[in-house]
Amino acid sequence: MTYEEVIFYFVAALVIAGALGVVVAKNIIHSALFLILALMAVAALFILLAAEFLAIVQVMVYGGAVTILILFAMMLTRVRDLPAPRDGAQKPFAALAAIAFGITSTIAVTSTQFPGESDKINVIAFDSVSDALFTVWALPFEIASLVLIVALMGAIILARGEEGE
Amino acid sequence: MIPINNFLVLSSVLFSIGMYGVLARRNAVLILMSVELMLQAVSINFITFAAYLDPENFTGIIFAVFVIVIAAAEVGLALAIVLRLFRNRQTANVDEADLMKW
Amino acid sequence: MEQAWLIPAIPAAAFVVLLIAGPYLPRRGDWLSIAAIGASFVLFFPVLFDLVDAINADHEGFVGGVKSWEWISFPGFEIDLGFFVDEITIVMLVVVSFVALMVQIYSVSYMHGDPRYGWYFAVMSLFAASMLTLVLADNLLLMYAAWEGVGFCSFLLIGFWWEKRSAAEAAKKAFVTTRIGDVGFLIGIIMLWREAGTFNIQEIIHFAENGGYDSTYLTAAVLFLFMGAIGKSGQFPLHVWLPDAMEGPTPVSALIHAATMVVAGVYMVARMLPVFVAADAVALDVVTVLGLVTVLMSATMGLAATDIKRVIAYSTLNSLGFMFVALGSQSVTAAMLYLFVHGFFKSLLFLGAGAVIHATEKQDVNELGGLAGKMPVTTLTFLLGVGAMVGIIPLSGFWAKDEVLTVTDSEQSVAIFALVLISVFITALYMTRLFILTFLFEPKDRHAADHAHEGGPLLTVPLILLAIPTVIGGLVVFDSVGEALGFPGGFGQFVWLEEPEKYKFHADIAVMSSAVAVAGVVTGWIAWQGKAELATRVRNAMSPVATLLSRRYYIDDIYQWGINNIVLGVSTIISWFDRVIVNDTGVDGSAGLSYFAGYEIKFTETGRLPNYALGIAAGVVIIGVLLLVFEVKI
Amino acid sequence: MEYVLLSLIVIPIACAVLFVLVPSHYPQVTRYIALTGGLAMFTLSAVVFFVYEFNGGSGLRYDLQWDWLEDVGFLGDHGISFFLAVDGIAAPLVLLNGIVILAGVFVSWNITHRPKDFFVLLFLLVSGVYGVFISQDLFFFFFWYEVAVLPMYLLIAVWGASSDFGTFTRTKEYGAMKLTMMLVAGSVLIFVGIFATFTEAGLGTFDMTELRAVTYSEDFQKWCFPFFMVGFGVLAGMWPLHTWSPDGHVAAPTAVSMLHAGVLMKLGAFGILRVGIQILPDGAEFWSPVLMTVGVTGALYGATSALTQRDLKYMVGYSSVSHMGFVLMGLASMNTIGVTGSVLQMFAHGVMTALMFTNVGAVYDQAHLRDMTKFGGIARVMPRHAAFFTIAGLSSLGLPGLAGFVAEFHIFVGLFQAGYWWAGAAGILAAALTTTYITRMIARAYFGPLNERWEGLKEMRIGEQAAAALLIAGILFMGLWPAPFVDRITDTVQTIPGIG
Amino acid sequence: MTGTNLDWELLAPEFIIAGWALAVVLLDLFWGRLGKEPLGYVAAIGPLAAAGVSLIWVDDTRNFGGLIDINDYTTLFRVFFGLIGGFACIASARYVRQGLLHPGEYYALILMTVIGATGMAAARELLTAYISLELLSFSLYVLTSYAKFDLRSNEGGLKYMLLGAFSSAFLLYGIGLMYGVTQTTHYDGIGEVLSGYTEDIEFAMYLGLALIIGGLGFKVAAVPFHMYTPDAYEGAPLPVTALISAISKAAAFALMLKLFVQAFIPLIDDWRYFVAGIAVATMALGNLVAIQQSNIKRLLAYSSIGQVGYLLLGIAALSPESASALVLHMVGYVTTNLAAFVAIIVFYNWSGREEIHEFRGLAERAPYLALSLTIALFSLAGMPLFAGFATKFILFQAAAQEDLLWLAGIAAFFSFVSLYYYLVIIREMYLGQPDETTRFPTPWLEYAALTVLVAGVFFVGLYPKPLFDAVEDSTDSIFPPAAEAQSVTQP
Repeated sequence: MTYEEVIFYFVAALVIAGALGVVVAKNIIHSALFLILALMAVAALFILLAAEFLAIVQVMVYGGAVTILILFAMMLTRVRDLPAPRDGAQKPFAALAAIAFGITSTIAVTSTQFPGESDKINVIAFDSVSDALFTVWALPFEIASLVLIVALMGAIILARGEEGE
Repeated sequence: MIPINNFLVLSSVLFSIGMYGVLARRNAVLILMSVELMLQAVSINFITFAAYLDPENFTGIIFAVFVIVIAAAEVGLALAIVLRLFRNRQTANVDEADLMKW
Repeated sequence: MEQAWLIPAIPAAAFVVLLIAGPYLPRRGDWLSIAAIGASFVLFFPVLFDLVDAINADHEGFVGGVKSWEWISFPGFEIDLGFFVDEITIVMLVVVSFVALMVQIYSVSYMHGDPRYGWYFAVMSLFAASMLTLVLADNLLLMYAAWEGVGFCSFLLIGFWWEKRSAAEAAKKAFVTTRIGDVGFLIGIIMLWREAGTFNIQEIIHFAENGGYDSTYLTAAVLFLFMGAIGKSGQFPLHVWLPDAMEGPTPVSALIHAATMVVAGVYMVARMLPVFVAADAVALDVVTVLGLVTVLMSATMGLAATDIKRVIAYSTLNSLGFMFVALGSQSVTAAMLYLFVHGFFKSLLFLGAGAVIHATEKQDVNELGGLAGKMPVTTLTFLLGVGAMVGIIPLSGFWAKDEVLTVTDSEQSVAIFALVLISVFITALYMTRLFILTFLFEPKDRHAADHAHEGGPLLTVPLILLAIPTVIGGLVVFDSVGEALGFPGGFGQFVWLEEPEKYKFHADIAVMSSAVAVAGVVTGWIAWQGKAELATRVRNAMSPVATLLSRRYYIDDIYQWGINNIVLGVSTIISWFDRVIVNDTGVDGSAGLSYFAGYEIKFTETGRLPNYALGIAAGVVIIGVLLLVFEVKI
Repeated sequence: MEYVLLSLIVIPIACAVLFVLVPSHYPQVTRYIALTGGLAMFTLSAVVFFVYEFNGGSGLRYDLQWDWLEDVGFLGDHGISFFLAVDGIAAPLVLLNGIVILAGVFVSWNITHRPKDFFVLLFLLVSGVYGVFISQDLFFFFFWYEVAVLPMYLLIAVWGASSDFGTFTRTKEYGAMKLTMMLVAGSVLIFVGIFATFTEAGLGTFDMTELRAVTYSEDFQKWCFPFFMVGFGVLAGMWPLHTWSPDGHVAAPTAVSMLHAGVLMKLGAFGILRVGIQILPDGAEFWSPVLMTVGVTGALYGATSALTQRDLKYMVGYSSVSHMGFVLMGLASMNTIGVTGSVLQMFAHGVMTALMFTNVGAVYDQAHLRDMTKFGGIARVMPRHAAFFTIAGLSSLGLPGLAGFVAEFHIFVGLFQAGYWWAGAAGILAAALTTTYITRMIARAYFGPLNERWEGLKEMRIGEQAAAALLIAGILFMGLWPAPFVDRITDTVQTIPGIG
Repeated sequence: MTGTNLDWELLAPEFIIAGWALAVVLLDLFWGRLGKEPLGYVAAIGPLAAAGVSLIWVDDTRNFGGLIDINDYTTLFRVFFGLIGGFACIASARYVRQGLLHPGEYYALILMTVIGATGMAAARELLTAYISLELLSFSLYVLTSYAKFDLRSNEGGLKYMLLGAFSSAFLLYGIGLMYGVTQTTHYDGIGEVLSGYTEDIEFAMYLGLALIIGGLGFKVAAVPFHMYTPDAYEGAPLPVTALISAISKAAAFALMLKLFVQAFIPLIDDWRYFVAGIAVATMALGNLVAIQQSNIKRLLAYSSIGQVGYLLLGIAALSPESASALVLHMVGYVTTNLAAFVAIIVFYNWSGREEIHEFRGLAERAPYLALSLTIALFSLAGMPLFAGFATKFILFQAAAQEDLLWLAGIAAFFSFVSLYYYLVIIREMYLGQPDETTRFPTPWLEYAALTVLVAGVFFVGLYPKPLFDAVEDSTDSIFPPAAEAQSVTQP
């Protein structure tokens, strides 16, 4: 076991723990905190995968924006004042479906010999990513900007209070 | 060297956990968080494939960037809708939003 | 001769004119109808003379088409409309045209003042046209068509006074009952066609005589054919409609239900007799037996009937049975002879009865009586008719009956002969009864009798004209009479099946039958004279039998029961089945099933987001697993 | 001449468009347009029928072929073409349709509830019927087939009548819905059959003349034919899929019943012949005993059911089932005489049943009652009406000289020739049962003492009389002089392979 | 990717729409006097103009950066979606005036959906397709919840959004796996790899395929991924329902068709029966449950699920012939559906009702409206004279050609079932007695739009040749040349 693997297992454990925390925690604030843990751990994974750029994006977007947004939303919806939402009778089926999917996908990926498979993690240069993003992938980039505008517009319109509210 | 399967298995486990969260939890915000977990799994997958198998085109990296962007936007929009739900009926519990059925 | 088709065509044209323009014609066009049938009657003579000339020129017999038109034709199937005249045709033709003429003349007076006077004559014309077509048809299909046509006219005329419920019902009964027989007739026709490939009667006969048919097949075919005759000629077991048919105007009964239409069955069997002969013997046995049953049954029922027309109707059945017995004995001569004279004397009887009804407006013999003095012409002609029916020498009926008895004696077993003889006795008995109750002794209803008087000449002249052939018609059996008229010989020389039948006077049979007939008359006189004490006593003593007879052996009741409970029962069950099982269960049920399925399935749509998500997840997982399980090739 | 065929389809549609354009407060204008259109269609139908040229051979006359969709998708040259032609089978039916629609216009003269909409739908239906009879392209055949079914729902549901029979009720909505659903269910099967045939032929064309020329494998024919048989059979009132018919008639307004029983049901039988038998003769041969059995069952079953019906429309409806049973029997005989008889019966039943519905409608309009036991003696107040009904009944029971006899006789002969003794005998028996219920109806409703309640009834309207006269002319024409019909029909039937 | 051409002018129609969207927002912001209703008509100009502009590239075969095809397929859908967008704006105008806030953004979002949909149809690569799909979806999420104070709108939006995100995750996971086995996201690249696939990659490949089918199944609303549809349809403001039913479905099918044709066709024998099974389940459920509905929007939602089943037939029977048949039917269906919705919107604008029994007596109060709706419903049921018959016939026949006769038979059967519930609506309109007898006023512009759509329904139904030719040209352009050559040899 190389040191990389050790780090991997550690980070992976954090990811799983965080994720499990999100889905099982009774208190929603705890869930949110676990989410931050999981997201940060994933960012660490990205670094392991030599995708530092994405790790940064991850930390900035999720660690910053998304979690803050979620916490804000929870405060706005005063989740504390409400009785803890029970998890319904669907839980066993949920578990069943999730486990079935987990097993299936695990078997699938482990049974697959991906073509050109190597154990080497290739370092992808920062600048080549940015190059690609603004040349080859310029169009999705543009469209993504429209998506963001739509989301922004939608969020504002829907969230803002109207007269008489 | 970390075998590629480590990442892929992790991703599938993470995806399953997220899936469980969506299916089992009742709070809209929690469901949203679970979806985020699933999208994280997707990102891990993309990056893994890009890093191990596709260093020339690294489409996976690009894809992961967009996934993250979209996920963020999604959270923003979804929270706005949840907020609207809460304003209208004082609950964030998706179970109780069953005005329309059958 | 080629213009024989005009004989039915003229009345047919008259019908069309009357139907369209009738209400606008003077006298509603009765003269047109009479003129048409008169023309047909006149046209009969050239046809007859032509035929006689042909026979005299060639004693081998005359066979010839008169005229035929192609009606439907394509490879494998041809139907011609053709007319054909031979000796049998001629006999029937004269009866039909003459009696029809007489009856129509009679009707002018009888039907006078009826609101549907014009309609009556129109239908009478149609009937004449149909009946003449039936007689002249050279193929079975045209015959069938005319056969149905006369049946329909009969329906219309029985139901002429349809405001009476009983008339409407009787018309329906007559039509339906004869149609049942026609089912068999049509099947028989098609069966004969199937092998012979033609509907032409002569060709079928030729085909049958040359052994073209398998004998079992042919037997079945002719028995089906005979079903038609059973229905039309009122043979047991389809005889029930004829007595009820007396609901129609009396002239109609005289024409249709005595002289012409009802004998169509006899005529048809006579035409087709070579085919019957070619079939297994059982075919003719059936004809004989059914004829005999009818004879006995109708004769006994005639004893109990009280309606004057019904009694005559039973006597008609009786006579028809007689003719079939003759046919069953393979004697066209006897049957046609009887048919010939029967047409005259039976229509005479009916018209006489009509005169009585016209005069008294009663038709129950228990309310009549004592009319002899008031209506001498009627009484006398009626008496002649009765005599002919009973078979008193030398009236026409005697000769015909004698022929029948002779052939029965020679062709059939003694038992049958004996039964026929018994029927002669009973016939004499009830005919006597009828005459006594109607015309003699004290009137039961004095008021009616007082008002009775002889009708005008339009009523009496036809009676007299009909009485003439009734008296002398039988003499045609004698060669000398025939030769005097220009024929090759007597009736037997003229109409025969295999070889000319020379008339031989069988003294023993004549004596025997005359004795029986006279015995019947005498017995009847004793029983019903005066206050009919003997008859009443006998009736009281044998009341079950009397009831049986007056209830017509319960056959009508059985049929009615069968119709009500079986036919209509089945119909009700099927209607119920159709509505409840086929429709409400089968059709609506399957619709309901879809509806119910939709109702159940819609509850999968719970309205709860996590359930929806589960659906998506489950769907994906299932597709994934199945794809992996089925498609991965390890 | 080929444009005559085109105009047969175009005229009703053009009339329908005109109706839409005429403002609804001019009902009289609408009526006169309808009359003009009806007369035009009648005339052109008669022209098609009488000017029909005999040439044996391909059996098609006046063909007109316009490509509609070709060389796209799976379609080759002439993939789907607007292909019109008449043959000997279609010619009498075109005439029938002309007669019935003109009569239908006469009868509908007095419709006051939204006459405009009524005529739009009625004419649409007629165009569909014409289209089916003269289309030689399978796609358009089916197209027009559905067009003919389509307006039925509204025609019945809006202008129909609900009935209460004491133990059960039949609303017009129910009748309309059931009728539409069952007919469309039948077309599902036809749909499948068409797909299968087209695929199997592999020609890339729906041209029926070309599809007929293909020799299909026996197995294919065997499994495919039932789709056509049952699918078209529904519209032909094939037992046990007939229940839409009596209930539909009970609900439908007069003109719709006329067209429906008179023409529309023929489409089903025509479809079995045109598509089923002509394209898949071996399949037809194989299935003919089954078709025969259901035909016989239908004939007897319908007649027996009609025996106890008290509602006039039910009686006529069941009699239609019975008579369509004859049609199916004729088809199943698979020989020239039988099939000819079958087509003759389509015509005969068409005019006759239309006449019956004209009469039922006439009396119902006045009395608002159709229960024959409640009538009695109305021949006195409505003598012509009684006479017309009687003529229709007589044709129906097969009285020689009227159309019904000619047709039924051919069918029976065909059956006997084909060796179906039992079927022939059963058919003749069914005809005898017909006598029973027809005479029963006449005796009940028209004869007997006049019920005082009905003294106020008046004779049929002049329009209805005109309609009746027209239909009777049709009955007599075929009954007395069937040769024109038989010649035309056999001209084509003899060329159909598989029909002996 | 050197030598990539980035000819931005190829995207002119999208720029026009995007610019127009901005303009509409600004117009609303700075010139409020214009009013809510005219704004809709102004907004409609954008997509219509874009549709016109896109005709420049007819018969062209180019691509933008290897991401977007500019060929007949794209052109067809650009025009089509542009028209849908235009009609949606026009149909919305009065409705928005009566019941919605923020009209500028509303129209802008509609225009955005057009861009997203076009991108989905035009994409020749999964990332672009995905992003476009999200653009479309996001816009629709917002539009669905646009009636802010309507609980049902809110609820529908929530369900749509969360489930959409959930299913996107599946789709992405599937794309990821597919990317893993092929190292590319280009359709043709994927197709190339899959056509010579080895046992090594089978597992991930099939799982990826399943997930992609699932993800796209959600977008087209196939059973069992359909459950959000009725709620979203019912909740959304009426014009938005129309838009969802039209554009979202059409775009998803455009994407699916192109993806399956170019990428997954080597595996057709593997997925064919799964798609067929989904198709059967979809049409069964959609049509059977639709019978039970009392709300017209919900009924049309289920009916659209049923329609998806028919459309999936074209995917299951994938071939050049069935592809063109699929697109043909889709165009016909969407036109018809829009006509139905426009009629319902007009009715709703006037009466504020949307329950089926409330359509009672419409034929007397607004004959033209009732007639149009009847035509649309009959067309949906597949009755002749109208688009539904011809296109369904061709589609089912195309499936039958590919040995899926049984499936075509089932589809025909359920199309028969669907007739029932359409007739129920027609019955209400023509048989019911209206509560009030006042006539509806005549909204000329809406009626004009309705007339155009109904004319389209007739046109497709009576003379589909031009459209079918265009559709075939377009689908031919997405098939690899080899397949095209093959299709020529076939009759």
